[in-house]
Amino acid sequence: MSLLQTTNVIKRFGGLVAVNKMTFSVDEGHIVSIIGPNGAGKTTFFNSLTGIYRPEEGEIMFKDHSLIGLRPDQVSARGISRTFQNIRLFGSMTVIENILVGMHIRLKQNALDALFRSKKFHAEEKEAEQKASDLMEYVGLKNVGNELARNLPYGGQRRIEIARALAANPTLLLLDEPTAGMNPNETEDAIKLFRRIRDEKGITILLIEHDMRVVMGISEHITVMDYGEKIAEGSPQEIRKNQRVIEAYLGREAASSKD
Amino acid sequence: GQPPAATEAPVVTEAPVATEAPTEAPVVSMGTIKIATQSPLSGGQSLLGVAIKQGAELALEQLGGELAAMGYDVQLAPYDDQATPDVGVANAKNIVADSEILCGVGHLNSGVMIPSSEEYHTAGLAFISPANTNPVVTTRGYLEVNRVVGRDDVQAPAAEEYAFSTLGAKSVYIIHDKTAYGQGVAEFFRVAAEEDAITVVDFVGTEETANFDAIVTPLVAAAPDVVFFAGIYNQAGVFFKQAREAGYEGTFLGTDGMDSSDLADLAGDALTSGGGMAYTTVAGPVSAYPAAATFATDYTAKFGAAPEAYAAQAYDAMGICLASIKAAAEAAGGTPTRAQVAEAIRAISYEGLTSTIAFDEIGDLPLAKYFIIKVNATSKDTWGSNEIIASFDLASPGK
Amino acid sequence: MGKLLELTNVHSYYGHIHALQGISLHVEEGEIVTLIGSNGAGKSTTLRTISGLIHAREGKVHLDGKDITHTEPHIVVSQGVGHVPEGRGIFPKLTVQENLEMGAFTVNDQKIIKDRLDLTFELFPRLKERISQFGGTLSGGEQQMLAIGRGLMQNPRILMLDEPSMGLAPVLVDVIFDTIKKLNEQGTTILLVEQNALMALSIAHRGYVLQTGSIVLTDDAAKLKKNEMVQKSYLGID
Amino acid sequence: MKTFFSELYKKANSGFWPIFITLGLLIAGTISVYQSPRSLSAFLTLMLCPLLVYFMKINMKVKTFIGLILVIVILPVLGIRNIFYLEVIFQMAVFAALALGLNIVIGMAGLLDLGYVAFYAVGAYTWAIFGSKQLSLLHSIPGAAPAGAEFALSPNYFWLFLFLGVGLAALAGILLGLPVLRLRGDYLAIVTLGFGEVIRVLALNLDKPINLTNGPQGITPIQRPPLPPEFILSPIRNLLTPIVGHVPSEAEFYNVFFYFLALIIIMIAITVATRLEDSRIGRAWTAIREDETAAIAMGIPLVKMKLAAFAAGASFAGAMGALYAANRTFVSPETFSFLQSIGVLTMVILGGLGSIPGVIFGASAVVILNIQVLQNFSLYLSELRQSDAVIPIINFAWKDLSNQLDPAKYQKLVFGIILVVMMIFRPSGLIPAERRKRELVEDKE
Amino acid sequence: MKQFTSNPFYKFILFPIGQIIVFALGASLVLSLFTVLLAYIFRGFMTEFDLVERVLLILPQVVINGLTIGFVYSTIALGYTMVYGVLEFINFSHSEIFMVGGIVGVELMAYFDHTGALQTMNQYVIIALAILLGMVISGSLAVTVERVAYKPLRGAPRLVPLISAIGMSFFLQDAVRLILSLTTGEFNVILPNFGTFDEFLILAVPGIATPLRFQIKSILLVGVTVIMLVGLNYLVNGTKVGKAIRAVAQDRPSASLMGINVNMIISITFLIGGALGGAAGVLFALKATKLDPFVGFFPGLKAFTAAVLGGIGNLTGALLGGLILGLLESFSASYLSTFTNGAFGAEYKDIFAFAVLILVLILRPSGLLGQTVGQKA
Ligand SMILES: Nc1ncnc2c1ncn2[C@@H]1O[C@H](COP(=O)(O)OP(=O)(O)OP(=O)(O)O)[C@@H](O)[C@H]1O
Ligand SMILES: Nc1ncnc2c1ncn2[C@@H]1O[C@H](COP(=O)(O)OP(=O)(O)OP(=O)(O)O)[C@@H](O)[C@H]1O
Ligand SMILES: [Mg+2]
Ligand SMILES: [Mg+2]
Repeated sequence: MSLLQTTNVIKRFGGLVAVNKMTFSVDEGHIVSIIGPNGAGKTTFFNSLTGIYRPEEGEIMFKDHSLIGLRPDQVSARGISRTFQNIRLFGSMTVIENILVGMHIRLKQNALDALFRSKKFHAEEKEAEQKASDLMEYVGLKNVGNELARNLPYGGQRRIEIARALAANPTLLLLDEPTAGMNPNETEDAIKLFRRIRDEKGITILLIEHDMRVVMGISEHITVMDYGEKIAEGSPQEIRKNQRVIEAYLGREAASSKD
Repeated sequence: GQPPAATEAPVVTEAPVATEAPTEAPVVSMGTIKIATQSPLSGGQSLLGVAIKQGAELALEQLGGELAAMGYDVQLAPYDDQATPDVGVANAKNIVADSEILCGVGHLNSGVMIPSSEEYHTAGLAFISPANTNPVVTTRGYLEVNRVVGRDDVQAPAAEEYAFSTLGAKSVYIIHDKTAYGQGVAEFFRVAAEEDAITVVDFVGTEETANFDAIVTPLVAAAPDVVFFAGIYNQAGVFFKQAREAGYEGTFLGTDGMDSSDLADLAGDALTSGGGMAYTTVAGPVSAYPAAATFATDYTAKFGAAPEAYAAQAYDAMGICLASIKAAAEAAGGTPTRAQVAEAIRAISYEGLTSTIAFDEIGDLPLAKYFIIKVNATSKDTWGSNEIIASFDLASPGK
Repeated sequence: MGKLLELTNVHSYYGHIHALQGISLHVEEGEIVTLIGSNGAGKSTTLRTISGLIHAREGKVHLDGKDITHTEPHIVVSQGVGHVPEGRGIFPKLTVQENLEMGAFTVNDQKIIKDRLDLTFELFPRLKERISQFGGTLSGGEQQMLAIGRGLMQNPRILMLDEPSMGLAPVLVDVIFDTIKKLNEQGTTILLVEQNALMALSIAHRGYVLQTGSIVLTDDAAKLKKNEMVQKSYLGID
Repeated sequence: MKTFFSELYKKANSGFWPIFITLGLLIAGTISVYQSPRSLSAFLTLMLCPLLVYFMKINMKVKTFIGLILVIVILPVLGIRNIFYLEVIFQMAVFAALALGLNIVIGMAGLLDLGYVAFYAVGAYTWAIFGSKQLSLLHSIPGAAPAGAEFALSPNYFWLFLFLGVGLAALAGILLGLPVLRLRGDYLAIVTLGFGEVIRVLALNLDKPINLTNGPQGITPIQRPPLPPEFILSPIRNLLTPIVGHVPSEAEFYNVFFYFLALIIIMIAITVATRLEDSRIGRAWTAIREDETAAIAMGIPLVKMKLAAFAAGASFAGAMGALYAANRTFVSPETFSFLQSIGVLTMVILGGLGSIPGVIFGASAVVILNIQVLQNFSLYLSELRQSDAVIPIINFAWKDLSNQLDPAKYQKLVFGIILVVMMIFRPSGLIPAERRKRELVEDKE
Repeated sequence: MKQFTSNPFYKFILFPIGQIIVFALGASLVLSLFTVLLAYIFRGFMTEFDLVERVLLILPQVVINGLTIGFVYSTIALGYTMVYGVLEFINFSHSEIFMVGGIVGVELMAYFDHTGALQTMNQYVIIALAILLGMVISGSLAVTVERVAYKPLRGAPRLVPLISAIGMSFFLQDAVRLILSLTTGEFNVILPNFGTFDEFLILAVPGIATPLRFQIKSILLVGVTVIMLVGLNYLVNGTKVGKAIRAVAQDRPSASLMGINVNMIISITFLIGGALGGAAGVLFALKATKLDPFVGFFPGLKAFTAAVLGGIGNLTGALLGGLILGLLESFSASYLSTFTNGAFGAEYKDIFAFAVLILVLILRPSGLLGQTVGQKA
């Protein structure tokens, strides 16, 4: 059964149709990729899913509930977390604080608990901090918990973004070009991380990437967009051979190179 | 060119000067006495506020000799109330905490005087106001609060009387500056006008100081006989000018807030054209007080500018402080307490520049002078050509 | 061929973070030189120090023999150093066209401007489609194209590119590298920072390897490509 | 030279030295203020103690103890000796509470509020209207109070209205917040500025059609809550009489009383602020401040959080407003001007945006500067002018100083210069927040 | 058509003037219609007089008043908006820059008065000289202030320069007062009387009972501001400097990488904003006839509000915002009392302006003409 199902989603900017009649689904427990040329509408599609944009037409169902009209925080509460293409960390908060912010919706404390420092509050804070440092380790960051997020190098910031997204215990994780700016070795690590997230935590992953090693390496299913529309769909093998995809996106060389 | 402080002060106090002061004995130091002033020394109203301070300063210099002769080092402690109640009150607390301060002169704004005097009252420190005309200043009946000027609930009806009887006004437009002073005056005027069945075309308050177009337009359309402005000259002057330019032909009327030669510079012809302009005041021009002639020259010599309104009153207020302290000191046979000074002030009869001053049981002048002045001046230099068309001694309405 | 650019023992800091710890390198006229290194090694910082966005606390930067260590960026740029920064630095409220024109701010020759504009649009037809869209609303890859295009518009003697392939679709990555090569053949010196070290080394003449703020290795590109350590750490070849 | 001082500092800040120095200063300060109650330098010395306590390496418990002794015993006693100090510390307390509230809105949630005194006004007028005779004057002309007007409520109701003030101010915060939450940054600033003006203009003008606020005349007298009963007061009075040298009057007791009330509110404010800050709510505020889009994508409900910040900030102002009205027994619209809002903002930023000890210190510093140092300085200069003093070297007699240069007239000028200079040399404030301190170091270069 | 729109004469002269006219007339018309409509609706409630007639009687004058002050606001607002656009902070001391310009201009005229030249020289030459001097002094002052009080603060947290600006504002008020009062203790500066500026141009319009009266100084004021607005428009949109200003506004490091001297551009921005403020000061002085060191505050506040209303950072927005605010003020001050039969009056005009501001911002969170081109997610 599909976890996320969109039907005919359309998002326009003025005259430009950035996402055009996207019908698309993600099965629970899968790693699914969206690829496509620059400006194809991938990020816009993500933004439509997460409530940052409200699509003009179409339906988005998540766990059999519609997401249309929900605010981003409500979408997040339903179990969808994301990272951003241009890193958007809380730069002058520490790494650990960033992750704690990610936990916001999972924490139960209210203002009164905070004011009176109830037992519940202490227990929860302690647990949250523990969980945050576990997460940091999980994504491969050590001993940087008290650094300001913006002082970390690019790759490190990408990892915090992922950890922050995981902190909300999502069912579905949306990653927008998570390995951009990473070198091949780091990319390898990231691939392993994504696999582990899916295998160990059972989180479904939807991914936008331009790095074919990632896309071809871990996706069960790939959707290709161009000019807002879905132009192809299938397994990595199918996509790699798809003539239209090669022309519009992969280029001859990449298509022929080993993964 | 100042007269040395010890010589011939132009003042005769109730108790004639200590003629039999021991001449040979060196003056024994009796300590310091301070007299505070509080008035806006900075900000938009500082012109008048500084005049109050300087009037008092001059008085201290010229009249402080007797106390000095008794061995006191008399000092001025000038405070800046910034025309704001909060600052005034804070300063007041500072003033009352200084035990060397035995008397005070201030404030300019009734809105500042009223809350500040609560502090003076609690601390028993006497203050003499040279400028506050709002009735509430004295109607609370505090021993420590006095004033050497008249009251708005007399002044404003006097202005109305002038409008009704002399000018024969049938309709009036009332505008005020949204201060405690301006609005107070305006309300008294309105009540009086309604009693005489004058039509009040509109009753407007405005904080605007520069561009009155929007107010003037309906005013000109309504064309009332008289426009009564309750506020301060530097707002009014601009307003008069713009109203005339826009075609208003009636008479402008105001109260003591208009009393500054700057008004003429600001408004120019607007004051004399059409129905002209007149104002009531509690502080007549220096020329109205024969005793004040030397004051004006001394003041100008010392401070480089002619005295603004209330400078002479501040001079008198300071004079009363000095005389009362002296009287109290003599009665007490040493440095007096504040209470003694406050009592002495109420008991005094003081020959001041502006009149012979004595206070009634709430600190008002039993008979205060009110003037109606018609403005003939169109510039600062001719301010002296204004005519006192009436002057009355009116009794204080009391509590 | 002289040393167009030379860094001697450069130390740069962000506050108390010692990002460059004594970098010495040079770029000769007509070369393509690449800097490789893992995240946080200091590649971007090196470029920023050269263009004057930050100033070295110690050491010297020379351009054509002239000391530019403490020169302000606009002067460095006007002396022929182009810098396409990491993170793109697009003017979000200028249109694509205006962004490109900004690139040519110091160029007065209208012909060059026109040529370069044509070149940019030829490379990235996508930009032409988006010509009057605001820079801030472009997609990530489109912004990258715009940043590179803007760098081209500067017509610099030496062009410094910070991860130009980031976020670009595979087809375009090829285009970018071809273009760099072509530009170089036409006489532009190139200093290239790339995560895609394999491709960078394929077109470069020489390369430097950075590790935590220091240069650990330098050699001809071809040789670096075969270096075991480089292969292992940066090319992802075990 | 520099190393010499830093060595000295290190030495002074290790072992028993800190306690020694701090206590020494405290005692010296106390004695000198006691001896010469009007000396500014003595008072400033004493006021340095809390700073020292804050910076020195001393056991937290000892710190708290010293601080409490100073705030609860020494200051009030010295205040009764010189009543002006009570005013100073009361104002410090009032503005510290305001600054703490504003700090929640600006420092934590990053919402620039330029009309903060509006909430202060709400609190003040709430008690002013009900705690005075105003209710029976609703149909009278402002200024002309007819005889026979009565207080509507017993002074005991003050306590109720203290809470009502808090509630109403918080409500006003929410009402203001609701329509404007979509606004970012400086749009919000101007709207809050407008809101501040609206409240002031309403206070100024709601004397008609019905006379709710008495317009520019302001409302007076306003009742004060009753003092604690005599059986508590009289032992205190007996105890204090020999110490302060006179029998403390009711007025003095009232000032102490209000000071303590203000202290309690500050304590609550500090507790609320710190506890909220390191909780999920505080983190959410910081996140919003940093990047709204990312924050909302992390599941933080923007509207709710921003409203919470507005309401929390406003409520302190409301409490202080009610307290202020009772202390002054007078309110008028002038107290709630735009400049006042700016003043509180200045305290927050001067002290250190986001830093709780910072904003308290900022508030104290500005109050002392404004009502004490500058006034004293100009009084001192004017004393010089009245004396025969001469500036040595250039042989300039103070007497000859032009009247136009009278320093008493230029307090604002000096204040302005201090602001600019402070910002240039300590942009992160006098006691920067830990977070900002880190940020700033990295921003340099 | 395309050819025509890219014609510089059209682009830099006709178009902006047209825009100003459209804004001015449009805003006036909308407000007038709205007011008259209200008057019709409430006609029955006023027994003593005919509300509609009352309204129509002074309507033309109210509109003229509103536009006149609106142009002043616009010109000051431009200074705020330019600085805001580039440095993203509210330059609180701009109101003092404005004040200084006005005072300098008036002092020049007073000097001419003193030497007697005032009566002999052509009145327009005098005004032109005064405006010029005001622009030069205010412009340089603004640049100096920037150098001294803001430049050292680049990179500091956002609110820091705001406080520095507030400090500057206090300082300038008192410093100007000090200078003015050095000789006599007097600090009001009063416009000397000369020329025919107070007179009215009377225009009888068929169909309207009362003829329209335009005061010469109002015409002058509007004329000069329009010229300046057009000039500014050209500078910002038609020259390289303008482009550089926009680039610096959006991304300083990137701008410097384009070869733009960021510090110089910031100085230029302050120079232009200051000069506009100075000119506005002189024009305002013509209208107000009296200035003092504290006169800047209210117009400054209004102008800033206008800048936000129009969409801060947007020059056209500042123009539109100023006009609307001026009109609103004029309408509310003139009519509120009539409509409510004295219960509410001119004293509510600012509330009115702020209420409209809030309303506009609720509907358009970035002001009338401000665009929200945020970073993408
Ligand atoms: N706010 C906007 N206004 C106008 N056009 C927009 C806006 N946002 C995006 N676009 C356009 O919509 C198209 C899709 O953008 P989107 O960011 O979704 O692309 P993408 O597939 O993520 O590309 P990339 O791989 O480069 O990140 C682009 O052409 C972009 O220019
Ligand atoms: N603005 C900044 N403030 C503080 N530290 C920074 C800043 N920018 C970079 N750094 C630090 O300086 C070091 C070098 O960073 P730099 O950006 O030069 O690395 P890089 O080699 O370009 O890495 P990447 O491949 O991730 O871009 C890193 O440790 C980084 O954390
Ligand atoms: Mg994208
Ligand atoms: Mg980098």
